[in-house]
Amino acid sequence: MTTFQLGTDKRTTLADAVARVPDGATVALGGGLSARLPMALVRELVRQGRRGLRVVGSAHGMDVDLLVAVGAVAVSEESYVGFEQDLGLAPAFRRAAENGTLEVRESSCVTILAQLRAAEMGVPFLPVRGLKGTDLLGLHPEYARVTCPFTGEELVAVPALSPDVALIHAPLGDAGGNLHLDQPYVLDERFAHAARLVLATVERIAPTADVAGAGVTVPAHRVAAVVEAPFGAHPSSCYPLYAYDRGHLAEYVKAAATGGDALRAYLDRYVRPGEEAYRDLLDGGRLTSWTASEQQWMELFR
Amino acid sequence: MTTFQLGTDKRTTLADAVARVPDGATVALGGGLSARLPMALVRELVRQGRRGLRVVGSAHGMDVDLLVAVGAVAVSEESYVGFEQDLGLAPAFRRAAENGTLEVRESSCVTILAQLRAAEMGVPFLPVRGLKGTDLLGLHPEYARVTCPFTGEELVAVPALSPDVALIHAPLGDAGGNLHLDQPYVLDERFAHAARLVLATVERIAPTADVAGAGVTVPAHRVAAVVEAPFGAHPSSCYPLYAYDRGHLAEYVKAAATGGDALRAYLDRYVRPGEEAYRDLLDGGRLTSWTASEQQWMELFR
Amino acid sequence: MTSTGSTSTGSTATGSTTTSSSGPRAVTAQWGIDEWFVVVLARTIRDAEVVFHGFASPCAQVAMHVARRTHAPGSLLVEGATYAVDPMPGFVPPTSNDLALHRDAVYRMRFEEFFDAACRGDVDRMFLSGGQIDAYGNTNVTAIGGMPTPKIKLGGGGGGANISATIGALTLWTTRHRSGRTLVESVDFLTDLGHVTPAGSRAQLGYTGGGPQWLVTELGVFDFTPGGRARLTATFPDVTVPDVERATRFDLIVADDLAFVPEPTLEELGAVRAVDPLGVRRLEFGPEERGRKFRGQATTAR
Amino acid sequence: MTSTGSTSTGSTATGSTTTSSSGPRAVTAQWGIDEWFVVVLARTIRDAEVVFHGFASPCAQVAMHVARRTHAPGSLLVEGATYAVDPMPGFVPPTSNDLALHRDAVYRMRFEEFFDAACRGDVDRMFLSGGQIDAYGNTNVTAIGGMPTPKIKLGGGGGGANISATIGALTLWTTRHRSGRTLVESVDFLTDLGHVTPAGSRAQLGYTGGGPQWLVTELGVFDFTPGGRARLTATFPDVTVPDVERATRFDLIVADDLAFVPEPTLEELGAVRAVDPLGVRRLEFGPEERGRKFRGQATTAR
Repeated sequence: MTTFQLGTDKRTTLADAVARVPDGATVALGGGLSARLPMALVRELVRQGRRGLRVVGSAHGMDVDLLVAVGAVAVSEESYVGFEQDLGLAPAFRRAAENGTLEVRESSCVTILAQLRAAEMGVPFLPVRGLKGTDLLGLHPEYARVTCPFTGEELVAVPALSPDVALIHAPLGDAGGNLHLDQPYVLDERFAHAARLVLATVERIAPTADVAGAGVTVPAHRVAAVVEAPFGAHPSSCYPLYAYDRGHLAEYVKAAATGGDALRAYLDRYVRPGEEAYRDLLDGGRLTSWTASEQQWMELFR
Repeated sequence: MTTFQLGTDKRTTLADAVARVPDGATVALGGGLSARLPMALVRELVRQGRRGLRVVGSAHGMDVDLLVAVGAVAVSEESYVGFEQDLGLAPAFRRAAENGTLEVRESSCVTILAQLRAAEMGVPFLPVRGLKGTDLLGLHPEYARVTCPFTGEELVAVPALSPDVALIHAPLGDAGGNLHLDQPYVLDERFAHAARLVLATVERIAPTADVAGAGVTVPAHRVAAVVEAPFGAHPSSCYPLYAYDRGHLAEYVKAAATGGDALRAYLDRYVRPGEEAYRDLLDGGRLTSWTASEQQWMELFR
Repeated sequence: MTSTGSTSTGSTATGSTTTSSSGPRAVTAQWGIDEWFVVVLARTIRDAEVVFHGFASPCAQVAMHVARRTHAPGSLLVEGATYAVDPMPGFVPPTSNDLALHRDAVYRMRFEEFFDAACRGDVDRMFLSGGQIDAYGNTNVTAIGGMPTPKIKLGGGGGGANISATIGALTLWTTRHRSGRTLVESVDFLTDLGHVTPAGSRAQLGYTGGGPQWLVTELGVFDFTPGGRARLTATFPDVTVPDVERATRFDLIVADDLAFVPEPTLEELGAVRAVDPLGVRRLEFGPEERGRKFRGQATTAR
Repeated sequence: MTSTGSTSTGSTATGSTTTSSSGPRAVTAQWGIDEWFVVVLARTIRDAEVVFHGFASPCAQVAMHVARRTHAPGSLLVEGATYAVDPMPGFVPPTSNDLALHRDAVYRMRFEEFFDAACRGDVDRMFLSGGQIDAYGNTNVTAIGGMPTPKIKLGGGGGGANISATIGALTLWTTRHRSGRTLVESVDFLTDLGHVTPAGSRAQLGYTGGGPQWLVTELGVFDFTPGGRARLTATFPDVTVPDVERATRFDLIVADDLAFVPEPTLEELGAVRAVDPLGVRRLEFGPEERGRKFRGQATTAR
């Protein structure tokens, strides 16, 4: 039986969509670094008190850190979690890794890509370049070796990875779940094809013709649920709509680094009350002002 | 050293581009069936008397058949060569296969895709689904078996395939070699990344901004030469410009099926005199009339 | 219902219908074998299936569109060779990679996207034909007389050698059963996988796809026994079991409840004619079959 | 040329220049260590190379754009985390996956397209940093104190564990050499591959990439010996060999022809300031380094 989603109207609420993510699920988070992270879905996971998640992907930021901060994550299999040179190490992620409450099976971009591709291609493993000689192998007893039958070369073999759920945020989508993304897609296309279930938020649900006109990046038949969630990637960017909210990210990083009451205050203010209340707290106009001029765009990063 | 092509002006003549294809080369032909076949490049290969080629790809038609008709091909590793139910079997291809002057190492779409992907991904082999139990294996002593280290399943392993040359025809390109294609891309993207050398013809060389506006499908850094060749896919289609020339294809199929003088007459009329003369023989207006109405489009297939 | 026999010269069955005296929703209708054949193929598609046809398959191609316009509106159709999803073509051209087959499609898969989906089990049904078909549903689309010395080199199998292993179910068809050369004891070359191959059964080969479910010929319809052999379950009304026996080179198993093929409905006939105004479906039939016309009290629903 | 020492509080080096008496094209210029450091990184790029930086790498990122605007206009630059090819950003934001980094790019690679190119050897140079770097150029960007019980969990390595094996050459850098904790005898966790790992040399591991070619620190520049060990070839003029020795935990090899790092040209300084008006390069330097200012008779060409 196909895993394609053949319905024509997949609109639902954030609560109902996220209810489909069970405790302990392997979750692929869309976007990358501080761009197009599925933050509305992540905040709803926090509100619903999800536990024991295994997060997989490439280079991420506040999405993973926030989930780790509330104790939702058992295992991180990302290739990077942090706030780059701008805001530094991921505070909750590093604390949990250092005190042993988070298992970090650090992965690497090509490796996680190969595992997703294996699932997408319907083969149980793929060979990958590199890794031999690195200590990443020690974090992955599940990897194996395979000898090329043609060259005799020994390569690392990695198993297919089908995330239980992929959470993707897109600037535009239709009721059927067709999603338009702007580049970089990061791993979102691969997640969409390799995952068992794709849940999407979009800035705006539009007529199908509009999404087709912009270009369908993830087709409806791969998407199980679509939720309209304006500013659903905030405080990460979601171009062409809004830029990175540096002030908010700094506020989060400070709260998470401090932990305890500071973190609770952040959660009480921004996460617990829900997305509508969240949006009321934002200065969305400032973040969408990047289009005015390059100077104004640059100012958002000072 | 990179195989990227870093020049900014790769315009050249058809003769000079095709001179870069040596006798005996492994050649990937772009497009598929009777759409967007690189016919101007193929005709120039005929004019230059190339010999001993190994053609690789998925489902093709007159491109392969014409090369086989003139004795340019030693080995065909396509997944199909023919003219579908419309015009039937590929006459030169079948004759050469039946009389033993052509070695047909028939491949299949997923297998050739896996071999190209291996080259593109920089690994020496990939496992593929299927094939076991089929007689295609007997045509490919170079395939091997690999046991999945995780599941114990035995799969067919296929070696990486880097075509020496990929020949691609696009409706639009710029002087640097950025190409815009319309879907289906068939294997052209994979060819462009897996091949050692990409030679392109385009209906029209346009400013880079125009190609970027239409969308770059194959980036300049993968393309070594670009030649402006209007009707360069004819008699196959090159949408959005022109449809399939059913009359011309039927004329070719008849000539090739008859062989001898009939084939020579076809070559003397359409191939030997060069592309400018070729275009003078076409009723281009009829083929571009498909846009007028669906009725008119349909008439082209009666 | 009456067979009108082979009286036509192969011209279009116009299918004029008149109101019958037996009730307001039963009318006298006429149809040709090409139309009925396509309807029978269409009926093998279940609603909410993901279905695919290969190139050079006009009857299957028309059948898929008929199914979507009649009993299987919730099926997802992947147009072979364009990989357009659920297009609504105004006509079916005689070549499969044509822009006419994209009409109104919101999404076009990439080549690799389709084949990956098929390999991982996300395609429920594929239509496959063959120059030879054996009792287990193995097909030969490579070479009559086998390789490397074919008596007749056929076009080739496209991707079937891979994806016949993994797709949920296969509908096989041929319009050349009566020739006595198509349903054979043993295929000269095994291109696409039936239930049991000389190398073992699907289970022994580790294949997840269900294999052939139906074999539709211009004489009748076969299903497959638990042991994987074709079993005649219905004939067209102008065909007798001895006719089928004469045309079949493997041991014919006949169902105890052998029946006539159910008649097409007016909706089905209307859909065939609307989908295929060019009559490309007839390209698959020899002149001796095209004359088979039928008349009956067709109803507006099956 | 004179070091002005640590006199600044870390504010922007404005780099005012005046006409020198020594000739019309030699002027007195001022620059900071951040600018000079970036210029030294830029000079490791050869013209007509394909170069890449990872995310969270402001100095490398600015350096690549400086190289393209000065001595290496023919290089092809892949912007880390957006995978835009040869963009001309108006400014470099402090986060790597930002639309500002696409400006004027005609093409954006997909995630997998870049990593495939890197794995198959089509990328000539990558910039890599690390919380720890050993004498062979192995780097640790995963965890100080090692895994699974890190003292400091760093962000992670992105794709380096794969592509450091295959990319043509690596330019390593750190701005934390003076700390004494960065250039170490042995990394606590080996994330990215230098010349020799505990599991063997690159040759023994079968890796085709050339490995570390340069190691640039805020104290000086290292190349690598034939045995693969870092060798000090130049220092900044305000740094002595004993300074470097004190900061380096592996056995320091010093080139016989140890020199001062060549001064930046006016073009180079101008390019740094034009590319990076926000000064994100300074995010990599501690406050004690940001004060290092230099003055010299800069020329208009190196």
